[in-house]
Amino acid sequence: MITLTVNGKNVKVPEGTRLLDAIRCAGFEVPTLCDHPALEPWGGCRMCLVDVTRTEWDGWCKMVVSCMFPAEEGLLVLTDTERVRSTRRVVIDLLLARCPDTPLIQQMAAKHGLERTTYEPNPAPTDCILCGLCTRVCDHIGVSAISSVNRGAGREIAPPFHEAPPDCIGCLACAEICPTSCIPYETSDSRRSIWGKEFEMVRCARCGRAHITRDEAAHFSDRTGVPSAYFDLCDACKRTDMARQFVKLSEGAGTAP
Amino acid sequence: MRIDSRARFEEAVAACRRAAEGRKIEVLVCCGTGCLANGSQAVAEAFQKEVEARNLPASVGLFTKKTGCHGFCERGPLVVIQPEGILYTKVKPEHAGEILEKAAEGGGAVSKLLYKDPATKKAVEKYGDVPFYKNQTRVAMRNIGKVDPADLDDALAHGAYAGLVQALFDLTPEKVIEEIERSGLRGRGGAGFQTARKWKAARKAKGERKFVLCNGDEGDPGAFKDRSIMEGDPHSVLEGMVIGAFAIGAHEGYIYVRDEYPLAVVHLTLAIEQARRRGLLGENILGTGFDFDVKISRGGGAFVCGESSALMRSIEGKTGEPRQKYVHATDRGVFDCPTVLNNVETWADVGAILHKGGDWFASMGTAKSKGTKAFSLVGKVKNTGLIELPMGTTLRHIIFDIGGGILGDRPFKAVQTGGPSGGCLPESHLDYPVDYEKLTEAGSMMGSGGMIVMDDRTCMVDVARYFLSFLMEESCGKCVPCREGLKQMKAIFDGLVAGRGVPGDIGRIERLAEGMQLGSLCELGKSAPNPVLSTLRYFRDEYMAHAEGKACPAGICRDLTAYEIIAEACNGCGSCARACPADAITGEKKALHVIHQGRCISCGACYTVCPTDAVRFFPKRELAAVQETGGAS
Amino acid sequence: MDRIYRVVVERCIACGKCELACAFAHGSEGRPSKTRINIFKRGPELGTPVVCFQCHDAACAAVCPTEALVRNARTGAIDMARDRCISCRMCVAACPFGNMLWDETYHCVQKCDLCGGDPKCVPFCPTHALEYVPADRAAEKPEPFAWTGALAP
Amino acid sequence: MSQPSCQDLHPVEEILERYPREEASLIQVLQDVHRAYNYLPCDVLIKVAEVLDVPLAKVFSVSTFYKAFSLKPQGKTIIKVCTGTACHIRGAGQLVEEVQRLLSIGPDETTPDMGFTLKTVNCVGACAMAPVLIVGEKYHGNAKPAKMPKLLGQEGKTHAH
Repeated sequence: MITLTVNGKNVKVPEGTRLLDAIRCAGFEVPTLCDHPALEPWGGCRMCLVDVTRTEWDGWCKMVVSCMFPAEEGLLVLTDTERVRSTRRVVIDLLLARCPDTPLIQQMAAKHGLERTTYEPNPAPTDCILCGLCTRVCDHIGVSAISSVNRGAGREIAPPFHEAPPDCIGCLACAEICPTSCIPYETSDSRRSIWGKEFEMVRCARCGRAHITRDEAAHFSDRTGVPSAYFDLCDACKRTDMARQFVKLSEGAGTAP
Repeated sequence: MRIDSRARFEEAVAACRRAAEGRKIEVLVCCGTGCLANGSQAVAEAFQKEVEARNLPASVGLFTKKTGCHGFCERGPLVVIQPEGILYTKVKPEHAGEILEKAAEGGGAVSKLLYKDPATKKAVEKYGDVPFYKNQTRVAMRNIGKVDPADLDDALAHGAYAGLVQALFDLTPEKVIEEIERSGLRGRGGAGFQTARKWKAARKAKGERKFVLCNGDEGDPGAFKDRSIMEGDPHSVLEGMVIGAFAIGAHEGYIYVRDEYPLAVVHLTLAIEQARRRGLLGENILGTGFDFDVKISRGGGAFVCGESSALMRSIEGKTGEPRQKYVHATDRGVFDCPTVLNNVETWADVGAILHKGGDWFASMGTAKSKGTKAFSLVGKVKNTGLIELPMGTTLRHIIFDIGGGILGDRPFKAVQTGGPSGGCLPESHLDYPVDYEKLTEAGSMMGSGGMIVMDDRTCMVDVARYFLSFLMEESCGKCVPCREGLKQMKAIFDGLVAGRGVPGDIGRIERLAEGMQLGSLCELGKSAPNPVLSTLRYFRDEYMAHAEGKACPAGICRDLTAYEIIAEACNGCGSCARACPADAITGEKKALHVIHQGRCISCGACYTVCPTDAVRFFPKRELAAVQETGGAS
Repeated sequence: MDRIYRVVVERCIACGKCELACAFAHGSEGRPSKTRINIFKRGPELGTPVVCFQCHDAACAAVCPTEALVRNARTGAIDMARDRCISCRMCVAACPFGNMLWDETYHCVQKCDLCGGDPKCVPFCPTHALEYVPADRAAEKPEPFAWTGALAP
Repeated sequence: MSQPSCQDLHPVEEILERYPREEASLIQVLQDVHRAYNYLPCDVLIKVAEVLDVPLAKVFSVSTFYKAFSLKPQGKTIIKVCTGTACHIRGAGQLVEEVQRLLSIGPDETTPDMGFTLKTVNCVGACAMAPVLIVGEKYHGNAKPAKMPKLLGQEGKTHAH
């Protein structure tokens, strides 16, 4: 365990803890937009900036992104200095200019004292903040159907050639993880589509409800060894089935494990 | 033949020296990119043909050789006759015969092709007497222009790999690092990090695989010293890398070369093959049992790949997105292995340091910046080209003594150093000694050694805006402050140059700049505001003129500038009308010419060509007043 | 793991109290539809409670790409680290018993977590059809339940 | 929108033979592909992704990130105007305008007859002779707008209006 000080408060965390988690552990808030506990830290949104210093540094502070900086023994962390606040304000102001109509950004901007952006608002407003969560989650699942394309001001998230992505398995994780819900998709008991791709569905052998895409089933049984037969029935039918099994069992033995 | 021991190496060098001595008269034709563009390929061929046609006996020993960049690109194609050291400038193929005659006679020069000193108007015969060369001290560029980059034997005859032999046979890896430490060598790519410290860390780092990388992604516009080194003396880079690999215990290396430098790739590839064949690279180098091999990785055209973590991702075949560096590359770099990354010039220095000793290198330069540094001196200066000088030389000496002053003897305004991460220094800083600390202190930086000289016809707001557009295109777009910040900063500047500026703009620029400096992920974003802040620091008036006065004092921003012809000064020569791309100037021969404001696009072509300085520019907002008083039609 | 959760099917009278208790325990709204335990009726006053088995070799944990489903060594439950869940729903499809439940309102997966070691459905079951017994007693055959007319605590 | 594609996969297969089948080869392969096809055709990229075992999305990402790559077919002759700092202050902007005027195409555009593509590049390292223009493989230093029609050759003139 290592001990560090966050805004004057001591906190003990295991070695290898990220500064962000240590700060939260100490009970302080740090805004983030591109962080997700299940994914590798990325350091793109720059909202989690904090100042760090040490007693021997003589008042000199270093600004770091807490999502990637490791918690270190004896570190003094300041999450609310004037320059941290003003830098975060510039960042959220810039995002608000990019996404003037996005509720999440509006709320975060309001928390930093900004009603509207001080910059030139995007003439073609978008909800995408380019946090990279969608592409990272897609990589994490082992699919990599979408990616960032172009660079600089022209950067965007897109499938290859801006066409229906051949590798997409339709798991919707990208849409679910998107903090501004800006990836459109459709899913129902009969069909699913995302990124302009229409998926072939696995229909429940009992009720006929489409509950998973064919690609999803194949991808996950390939990667994890879960038998593909598990995907034959939908979850509701499997539950009903199990209830029936119970009855049979109870007639015989009496208990279920 | 493979060289597998120290004795064999000495033998090989001696043989190469003897061969070189047999070449009694050498015609060195510069075939760097600059001279090639001026037609030096044809010149080299013409010399070759002439030599063959003469069918001279071997005892005359007349040879021609294609070399790398001599540096004085302005005057290319360049030809040097050795051993006399006669420098011919602007040579054409038809001059070959004449020059050879003189050379074979063994005395004298073809005077019409000699360099004329613009100051004294006198022809200068010897290479070493030309002011551009006289004041240089070459270490990294020691063999450029002397050796044929496609010939390892020639390089060996000129001392290549001597430092490597000393390192491998006389020293331990620790001693090599000590020698580098003693030299005080700091990274020549921009930031100036202590080379020895990097090596030490990488030597200490645990890992089966370690890498040494060479950063040849010289992206700073206006800098081309790395290109010249890779093209003109690739073996100096390889030698440095093998020494570095030996010091840290690496067996694999990459040279990352910009896509825009095709000739560098050709010469490096050739050099690697030759070095491998001779046992200077690859397995069991010089019979010592040490293995090290190098691959070339061609960049895809992205400035951000000059940033170390982006460069490493690019070598891995990924997009050049930088990674936050809280773990040093010396612990986890390319392919997650301990990695030392140094700039081309740094590697080229290493061999010389090992050969001549760290103390020798440290005897040059300033207290904290040791040795020499290569610069590309370009822009509105008379002698443009490549130079190498001891650290601590003043800007004035560089620009006025070596560079010969400003083109057309116009007033000096600023010099831009450090590329898009650097800044512009004004006249008051001309006596500043150039080293890492001084440049940073002045709000600029060393960068990769580009020095772009600007005269009074350069608008500093336009220069800052140029760098913003450059960076906006080159930002990888990963982090918000850099991607969105540059876009917004550029929008403010677009307003300034279009006359839409407001007094509050300067404050907004400063606030945004601070946010970008503190908030950006990598050095590209952190340093992106430097050109803006340094111009703002030294040329605030010009910003005020744009923001409040809606005027461009240098007459460069078209939306703010109008032109007219001063009646008394016009001699009716018609140059302006011919130069005008918009056909906006009319006038009879020998009579006053007139600019039709409705058609004028304010390009300034007329201003530039007018031999009598009869064209003047003024703020466009005064146009109505001028027209009322009948000053222009 | 000290205790084991078990279901004595023949004791279930399909009263639905477990569903309510579960729904209340996992959110203030207490809507029965949000329960993680389900009763399937198989006759008048006869039901089959269906709930996660916390399988030994769990398919849900195997397919989870983010290790959001991890065995809790203390309770024996496979716990869901909500913040690590990326809502890919693979566990829903993979569970051979249909016990991973997709919550359409909150767009997340729900599963029985044994209420962190104190399953709330157990005390509310009037007929002791749901038991949380010490591990060493888990193999014992339960006594047939004698209805006394009094409600369990 | 369907991307232009190309039928002949022989050149790319040959290129792929020369490199280890790993992600690190991607950029090097794409460089060679670009040289062989003059752009990166869609189906060639699919082939590259398959052989190197790199997800197609990553290949696309890399293809769009680096400026050396174009996903659109390019003209027979590529005109690159250097817009490095030295060239900028010595009038590269006017050069670009003049080429635009002569060929009626903007940067990164190609003439309808596929004769020319205009590109701006960030410093080719020939700053000493700024401004610099590269027509095909040939460098032209101290380029002036007035010299443009001659530099672009006869073909250039036929495009002039």
